[in-house]
Amino acid sequence: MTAPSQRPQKLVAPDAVGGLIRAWLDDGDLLAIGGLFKQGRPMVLVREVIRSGRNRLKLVSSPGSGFDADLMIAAGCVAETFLPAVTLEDRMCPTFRSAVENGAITAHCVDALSIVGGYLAAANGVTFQPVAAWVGSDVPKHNPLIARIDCPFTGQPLYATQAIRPKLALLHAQEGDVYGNVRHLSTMTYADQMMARAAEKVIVSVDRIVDTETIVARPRETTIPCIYVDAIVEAAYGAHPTGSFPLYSIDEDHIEMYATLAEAARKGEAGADTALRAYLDRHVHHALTQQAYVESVGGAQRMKALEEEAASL
Amino acid sequence: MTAPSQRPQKLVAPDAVGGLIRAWLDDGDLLAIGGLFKQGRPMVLVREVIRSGRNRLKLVSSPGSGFDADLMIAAGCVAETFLPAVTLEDRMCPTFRSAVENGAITAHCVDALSIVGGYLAAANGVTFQPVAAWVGSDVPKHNPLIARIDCPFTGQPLYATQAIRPKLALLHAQEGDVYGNVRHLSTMTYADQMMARAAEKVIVSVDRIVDTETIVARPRETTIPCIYVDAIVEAAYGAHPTGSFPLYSIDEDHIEMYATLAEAARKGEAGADTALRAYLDRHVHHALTQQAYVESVGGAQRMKALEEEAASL
Amino acid sequence: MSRYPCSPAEMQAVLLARDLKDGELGAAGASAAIPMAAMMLARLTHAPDLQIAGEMFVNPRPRQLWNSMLDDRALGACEAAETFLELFGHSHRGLDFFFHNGMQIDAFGNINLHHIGGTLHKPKMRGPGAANISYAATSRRFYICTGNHSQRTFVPRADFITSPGYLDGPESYHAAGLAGGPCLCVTPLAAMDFDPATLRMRLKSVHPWSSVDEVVANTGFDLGIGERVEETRLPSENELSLLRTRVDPKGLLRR
Amino acid sequence: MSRYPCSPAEMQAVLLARDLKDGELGAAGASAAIPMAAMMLARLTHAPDLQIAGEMFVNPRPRQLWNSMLDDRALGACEAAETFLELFGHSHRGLDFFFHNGMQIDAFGNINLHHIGGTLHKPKMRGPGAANISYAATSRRFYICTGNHSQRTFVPRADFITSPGYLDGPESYHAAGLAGGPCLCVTPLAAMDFDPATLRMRLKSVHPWSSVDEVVANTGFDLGIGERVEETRLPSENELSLLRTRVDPKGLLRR
Repeated sequence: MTAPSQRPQKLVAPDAVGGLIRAWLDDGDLLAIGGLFKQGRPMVLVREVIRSGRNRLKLVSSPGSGFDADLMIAAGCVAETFLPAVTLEDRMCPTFRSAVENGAITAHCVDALSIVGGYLAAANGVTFQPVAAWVGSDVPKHNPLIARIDCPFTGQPLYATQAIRPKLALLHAQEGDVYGNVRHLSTMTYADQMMARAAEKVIVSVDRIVDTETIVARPRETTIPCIYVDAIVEAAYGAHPTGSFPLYSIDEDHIEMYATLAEAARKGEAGADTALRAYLDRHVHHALTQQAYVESVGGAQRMKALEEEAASL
Repeated sequence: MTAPSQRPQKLVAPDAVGGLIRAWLDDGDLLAIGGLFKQGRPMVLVREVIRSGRNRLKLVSSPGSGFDADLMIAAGCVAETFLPAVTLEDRMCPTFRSAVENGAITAHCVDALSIVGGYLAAANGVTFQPVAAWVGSDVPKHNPLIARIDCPFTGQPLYATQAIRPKLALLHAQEGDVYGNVRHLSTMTYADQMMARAAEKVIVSVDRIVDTETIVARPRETTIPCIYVDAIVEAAYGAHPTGSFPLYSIDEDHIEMYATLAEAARKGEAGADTALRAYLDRHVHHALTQQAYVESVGGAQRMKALEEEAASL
Repeated sequence: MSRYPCSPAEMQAVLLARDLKDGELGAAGASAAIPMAAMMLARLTHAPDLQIAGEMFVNPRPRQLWNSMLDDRALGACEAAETFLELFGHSHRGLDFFFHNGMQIDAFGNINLHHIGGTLHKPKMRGPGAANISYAATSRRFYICTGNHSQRTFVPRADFITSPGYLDGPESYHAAGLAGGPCLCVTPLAAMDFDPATLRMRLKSVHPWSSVDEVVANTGFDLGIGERVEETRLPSENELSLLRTRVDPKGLLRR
Repeated sequence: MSRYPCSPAEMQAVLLARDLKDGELGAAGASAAIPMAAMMLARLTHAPDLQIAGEMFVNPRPRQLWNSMLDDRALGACEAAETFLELFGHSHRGLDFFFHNGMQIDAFGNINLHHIGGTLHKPKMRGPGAANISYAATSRRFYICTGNHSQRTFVPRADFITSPGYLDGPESYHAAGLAGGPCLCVTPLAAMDFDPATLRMRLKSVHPWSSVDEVVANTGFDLGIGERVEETRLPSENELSLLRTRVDPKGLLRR
């Protein structure tokens, strides 16, 4: 008598992601990118954003960004950033730097507490989050997200940081199921959970889809429950060249190669602009599938080396 | 050349807990109790509070309380409660009810958002948390923890709930190590993590101490890191008669037995007061060790039945 | 009642299940065996995509019913565990539906769980209070489900409004800025809904084992009863079979 | 420098390690190989109860050093993982110690990571910004650790104060309501501390491979140098052995 379950899946085919991005993100919208520095970045989705042709985007992330922001700026998608730190850690982000210096983008002066507080407020369903910090720094003098407020109990003046509700959040994790339950296997989970709760729409790339029964077996390990996820896509090595621990490590060589190209372009070296365009063509515009992308960055052999590095930690 | 690690342990002997409670909690202080309704209650620590002779305490918990609060009220320790719901779920809490009705205690009118928001503010290191709810209810009209505030961005009026910083939080989990790293194995973790971050001092009872290497093997599963814990004590069945899933289930029979005694006392039935005192003597005042307590409530056989019930779920 | 195929509690669960829609997101509170049964039954029948979340766990799979709801025992396995931190957010954003019970339920669907008689701090009878009062105001709608249909429970006006229904009617409801509200009240005797114009509770259908007279005699306010009152449609074979084999194999709702 | 037993970076790590106290709670930021080495070395020597926490992980056990610090690779195993939610709390309550680096470091220990020259939105050079600026003001003290000792880095006054040191001296520091502040600055050439009266940076000791003249020539402000300047005490055999076998087996600090 029981009808077979017809619960709809949130798993989407890789070639459907571009359409979802165009449907859920307009030019000029606020886009949130998961991960932190060189880990857990949904690079497969970031490349889709670039190919989607969306531009004048406002970018927000966890407090630490780098490669993904620099690439999107190089591709001309970005008008404003709300990123506390933009760095490749070993070196600065060349395109971010030149884009700010030549006025091509506006890099708003924000810090971790205003960004995390903004997600927290949005996730909590309120319009602001109190912050009692920032004494002495010049950052709050320029931060467009904050206001002064008095504590109604102590009378103490403090700051309020406004709710951040991205139009779309792109996240990456190691595992998820077809209904959109997501599980990070990495030790760090960054601000991904808060961003999922704060954003209007959420797309998650996972290195592998797992059976729902393995999710149900360990419910406390589900980092992002399905109710916050609008689409999930399977993309092996979807975070490359950033790391997806414990599955594969950061491809420092690739990031360094990119940074060297971008730094040469920043300095206006002869042919550098063309080389940076060629990078974007090869690894973004012409690498239309994740498989093609992986081939373009060294293929199975390179991925194996990154897996081995991650396993050895 | 390396000196052996001399990292001090936070594991304390069971007979040292009473002294810590007297050192960290004064008469009239705000005491926080972990768990929710009939699960995860640090009953072994609650009995120590009763034996410590502390009184006029103010009680706070997660939004759902019951047996532990009723027992502490019956023992005469409590002057005020900040507990959104006080119930045994199947029936009301008899002593709580009579103590409010006869004016022996003040039961403040609070709800989940003011309590959870208060912990969140304290854990966040700010003095208040915004709340945009409660329209139409009489609860906020009487809630002593809240104030009106205007959003500095939207101008919208909303509430602020003040930071709750308990003097001492008592929590229970299934596992922990000697340094105070705590791991819940239960699916629900209640408000325990927020309470640990909000309170000035934290004592945790765990059903078993595990090796630190097993903690390090799964760091994302550490629910309360050692930096928030001041003392940890090993007490098998330390949550009884509340449940400590997945290890042992709720002892509904014991709670029902207590509630029947307390209900008779509430109604002023002949001899009921004496019977309730006898319960307290037998299971609290005279059960000076956890082993003695377990014997007093049915011993190994009863515990085994509760373990089997939990395992069958 | 043995001539009827189901118990009153089973009838309540089936009535609630029928009203839940596929794709919705909702939760019950504590002490909510009937609402849990309703949600599970809806998933097994017309609403496979019903999402049960908002109270610290996502899509539980209980293997049997319990009187409690918010514990590991009553959840069984689930797809994700959240904490009170996330409940804070759900409480603000609301759900599609939620369930309430009350010591007092009044003509406008206001719920009282705090005190009967006296004042809050000098009550004649003190109730348990409510863990989370926000869903009443922030969810799209809520159900009222009680095991007591008596004049003691169904009163003209609640002594204290723990969770708001329609307050004192349309004017006060709109003035307060409320949205949503109670949509259906199921008891062991009958089902009531709310008049869209007056926002007052009204009799919708009477269970086969009861009568309009019995309902009227046990309700402390006028239920706006018209000429003809429907009889509640009993559970179908499929509904009852799924309820008893898959949702409530231990028969908690038949006790 | 081959006549010296250690590299400048190793010297910096050892100097910082010696200053950390047992039982303290602290963290480094991103790109913090030297601070990570200092904390690990302190735990292996005089501070077994040093707690490394505040940046989303508790007591990491890296198996080697990396230039980054805030990733699973650089953490190794750890006792607990937190998230940015908890970092929000740590940032307000502060730690015992934290570490900063800067594009510009000025005479009062102010740190600039935003821009050099021009204005914030029309900069001559835009820096990376800072993920978390709060620890500077809320932690009990902070260390400054940089691999560049040059007049470009050590400037009289930072063009932009990302993380505050002592601002423009005692008056402005106290007026701002600051507490804590920079306590020690270690570079490849020297160690500097701060004069308690003027709150200005001053030379404390010069590494054996450098000289007062070299330090002065590479610092853009007066270091209040007295008649005699101490030579930095080189790492002990035990310090160096632990650093190289247990903390930095791959020799990142010797590159």
